[in-house]
Amino acid sequence: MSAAREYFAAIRRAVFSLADGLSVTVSYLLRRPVTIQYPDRTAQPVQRLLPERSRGLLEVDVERCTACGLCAKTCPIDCIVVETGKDAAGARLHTRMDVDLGRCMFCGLCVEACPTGAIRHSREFEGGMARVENLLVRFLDAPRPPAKPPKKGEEPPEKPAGSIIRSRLPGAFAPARRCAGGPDAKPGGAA
Amino acid sequence: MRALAEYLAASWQLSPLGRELLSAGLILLTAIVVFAVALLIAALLTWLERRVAGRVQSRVGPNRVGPLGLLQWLADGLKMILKEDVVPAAADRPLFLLAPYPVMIGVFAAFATVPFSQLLIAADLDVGVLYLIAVTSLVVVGILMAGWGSNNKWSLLGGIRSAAQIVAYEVPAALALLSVVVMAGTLSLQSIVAAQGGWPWEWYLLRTPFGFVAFFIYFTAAVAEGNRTPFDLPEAESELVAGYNTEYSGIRFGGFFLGEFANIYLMSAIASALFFGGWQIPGVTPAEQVGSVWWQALGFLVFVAKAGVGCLVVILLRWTFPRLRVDQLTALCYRYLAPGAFLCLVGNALWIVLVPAGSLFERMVGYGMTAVAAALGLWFVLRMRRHMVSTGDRLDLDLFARGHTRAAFDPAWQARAYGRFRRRRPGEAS
Amino acid sequence: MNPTEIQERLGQRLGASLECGGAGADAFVIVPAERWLEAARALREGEGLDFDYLRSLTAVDRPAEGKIDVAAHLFSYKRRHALTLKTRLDRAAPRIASLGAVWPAAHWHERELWEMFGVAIENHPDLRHLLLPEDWPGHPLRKDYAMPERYQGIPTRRPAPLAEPAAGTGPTNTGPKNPPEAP
Amino acid sequence: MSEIVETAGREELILNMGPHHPSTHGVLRFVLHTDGEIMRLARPDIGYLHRGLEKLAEGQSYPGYLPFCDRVNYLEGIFCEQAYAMAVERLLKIEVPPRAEALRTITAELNRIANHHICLGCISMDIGAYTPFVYLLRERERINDLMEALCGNRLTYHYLRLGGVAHDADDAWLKNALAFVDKFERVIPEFESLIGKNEILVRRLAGVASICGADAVAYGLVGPNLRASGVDWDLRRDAPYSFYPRLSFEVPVGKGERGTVGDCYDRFLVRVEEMRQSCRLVRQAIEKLPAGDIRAKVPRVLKIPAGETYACVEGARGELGVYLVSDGSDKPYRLKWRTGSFAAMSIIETVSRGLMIADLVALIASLDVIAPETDR
Repeated sequence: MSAAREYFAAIRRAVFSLADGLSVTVSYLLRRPVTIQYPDRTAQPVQRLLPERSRGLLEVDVERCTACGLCAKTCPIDCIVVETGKDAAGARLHTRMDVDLGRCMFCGLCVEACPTGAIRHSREFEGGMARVENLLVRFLDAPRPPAKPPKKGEEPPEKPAGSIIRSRLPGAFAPARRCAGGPDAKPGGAA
Repeated sequence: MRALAEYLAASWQLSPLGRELLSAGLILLTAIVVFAVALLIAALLTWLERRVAGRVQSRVGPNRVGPLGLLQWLADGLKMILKEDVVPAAADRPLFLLAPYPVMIGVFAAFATVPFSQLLIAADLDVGVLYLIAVTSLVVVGILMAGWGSNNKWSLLGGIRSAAQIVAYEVPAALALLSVVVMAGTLSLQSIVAAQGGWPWEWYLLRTPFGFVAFFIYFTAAVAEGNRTPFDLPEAESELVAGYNTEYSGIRFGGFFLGEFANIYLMSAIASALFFGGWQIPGVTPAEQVGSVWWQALGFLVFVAKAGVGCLVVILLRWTFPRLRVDQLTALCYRYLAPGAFLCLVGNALWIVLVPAGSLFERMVGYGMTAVAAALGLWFVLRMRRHMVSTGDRLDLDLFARGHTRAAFDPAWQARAYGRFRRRRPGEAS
Repeated sequence: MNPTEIQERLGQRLGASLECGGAGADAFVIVPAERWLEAARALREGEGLDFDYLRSLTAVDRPAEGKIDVAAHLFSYKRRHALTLKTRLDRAAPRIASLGAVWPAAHWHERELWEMFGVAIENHPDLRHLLLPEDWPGHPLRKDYAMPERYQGIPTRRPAPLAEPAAGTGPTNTGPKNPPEAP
Repeated sequence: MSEIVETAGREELILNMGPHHPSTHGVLRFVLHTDGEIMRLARPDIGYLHRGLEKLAEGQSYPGYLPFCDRVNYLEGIFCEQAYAMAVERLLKIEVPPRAEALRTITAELNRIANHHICLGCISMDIGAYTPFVYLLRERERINDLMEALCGNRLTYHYLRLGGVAHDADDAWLKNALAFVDKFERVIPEFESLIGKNEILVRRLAGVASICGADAVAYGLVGPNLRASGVDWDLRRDAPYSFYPRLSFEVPVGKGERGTVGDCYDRFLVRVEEMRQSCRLVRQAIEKLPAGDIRAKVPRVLKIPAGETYACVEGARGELGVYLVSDGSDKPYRLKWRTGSFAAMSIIETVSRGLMIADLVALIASLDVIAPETDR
């Protein structure tokens, strides 16, 4: 008798639990999808949808850099190289400021170490390249005297975030895309 | 079809040979039309499947090729045709190459007897139901060929699972169909449809309690025969990689794929014809339909809509349920479905004998069953509502919504950019 | 039971005075290598000890002392106390008995110990490489391990573009397009 | 079919499951000896994701190794960071400020929920239901957004620092976190309706691959897997650390509701319940969030006194331990990760005898093994 009861109880359980599951999925036919259609059907450029702290590709503002090399020392995987030299008059020259973004693991330790805010994370992330070597970014075009540590309240004006890396990795970023947002469709640029 | 051939032959005054040729040509033409229609249906079903799956999963689904992504199937088909048709070096070549054909033949040949409307049927066979059961069994041959011919162990396991499954589920499917045949007293699909009526209580589904149960048994068994979730063991992705079609690529894979989708429509169409009154329009008798093109067209639409709902349910099942295990699959068949189907057959047979046709009792049962079905539907809708309310989601009837947009995190973020990159001392607020 | 009591009781059972140390959860006992299995059994079955759970089994290479220290972190769910059982092996020919019979969990740890430190495990039923390929040379977690430059003809290091000297002056942007677009 | 071997008059089919197979999460291989669908032996072959994280530690500074911790297990970054940070802090004898401890707890519990999303989703996906996985990923996305807003990254958080945390959470973030918890607690019943109570799922999991408590302890299973086997043990409650002593929660234990204790369904249910408890914990920790510093004073160049310690936290897969040996320099002398997946993987060979192929898939998923954590 109990076997028969269990037989029918199993049928009842199966039918109702399956129907209940089905009611969940059917109800989703009548709810709005949560997808955000990256990259071209977002309200704004995706970079703007990221939170402030988002750790994107590194960029270095050489006009702020004092060439102290703390970032390179802190980097756990040695993806930053800072070199200095002397010019003819014997003054200190900043000769090299390279970041291998192909190696960078976006931990942010260099940014924390930097005393002047010269190295920082942008919110750019679309650095796709055909060859990984191309992600070696040289931020210094020519040797220049390193910046002086700024006095309080006299910090130099800051460049718009993302503008440096965009100019250093040309072609990596897609051209201005059609965004549902409209006029400010130029992602990440100086708005 | 034969009538048409004779009519044309008579009007064109053809010789006996000409008659034969004409008749053969017409058959060929019909076959091509049936094949094309089945292909088109299968292709559109792939679109439906992907859109429904998308929406069910809070996604959007294909929406880039053509309006609403409606041409996605064309792009996919083109892609499949252009892809290389790889044959593994160690495969049993002839078996491997031929395997998709039995699958496609098995499904597409069955379309010949689908009564799309009162007149729109390629061949209204006297043995329609038997023909259907017989010809769809061909699928298993193709899958076994694919499983063995691939010379891949996952494929072999898939093929063997499939054989066990399809052979097992033939039994309840056939018995459930026969319980309708008993009621109608004919094997011809058109006659079975004609024996029902347009109103729900005139359908075989709701005319007797046995028909109601038989429908669910048939539907379950048909899903199993079509290798659809929750019975998709032969191609169980997470277990057998892709089962019998692991080694297939290009258009040969497309053959299996289209066969599967055509099969969904086929099973829904059969269910619609046998249990849901097919093309019958409420309040319009078959005799009234014959003369009018408009009634015919409406009947066609009614049929397609009923079958379409069936397809939708099959698709939703796939995106809802996990799959059974091999032993549970056969246990379900032999412990629950097969005895149930047999009881339905016996029950319907007794019903015919004991309940006089057209009696008040029969009508009352019909009304009662309809009320029960409506109550179940209401329960289902209330459950849906409950889920939506409990998670705080809103009803959104825009079925083709393009998804969400998210506001920017903070429009003034750039103004604060410097502060956030400044090095912070321990304890300093960020 | 507090660590001192455990250490005392183990000493009693082994009939030897053992080198002990550490405090709280990091208390340890050092046993001679040849009494490793015996000590493990005593800890597993000893009255009031009941160390039923082998947390981890690993080693520390100390080339300066010519030793490899093996440490088994033990815990008892029943008594809720912890102990680290240690032994010191000769670095030149480290050998140790398998603890698999006491805690089945030890099997995999010992396979790792064997391939990473080269500690031979006695009576291990299935001593195969665990994490490394079967033909991998050397014992990577030893301090003097040098990574082979190539493995089966495949270089083991990735190219390091940073190693190249600065490319002088002028824009050296290297985008996917060549020549690079002007910024 | 050349590999059908005859052993003791019995034919066995040797199947290679992986390293690329839909249900081996990560890159992982099983060698199956089967008799038809029934398994005689399933032998895991690991190491495909071995990155030498223990060796790498020996060349890193103490703070510099923290970002690597996220890579030990990409699904529970916070726990790995916390275990490592606790080990270093214990050797340094630093007190972490209470606000930092509370923030560690909040992020850790969010991380636990996110991890269980993946686990439960994988269980349902591996037994054939794809949609629950997508729903859980959708919810997980909200956690990722929260973590990104707080830590800066969505997966490899690098949120903890030695002696505290990197960033403070502002009120807006805390409000968002509470909103997530509120919403998510209402999604769990829906998930249960969809799949958790689904008869097919129950039948696929209940009574399958039971691990008894004694075996679980002997093989060193930890966390939800251990609790599912009926062993009532949770480091958060039984060896309290961080902010947990000030929070109240329950520890779910497997009861063998529809099958036997320690079966796959118990492991499933324990995780569902843990997500509920994590929601409670997040809410309490936010309510009790103390004011104050988020980082203790730690010298810039860290030299740690010689010594050794074993620090462990209750990670999403259970006890996640770090055995840290210091020789007084600024680099770890030896670091060993004790991970839950390693133990879980080692028991598969024993448990899987006599199961069917489909059951093995459920077993792997329900043990929540993650290849990077096994291989390190």
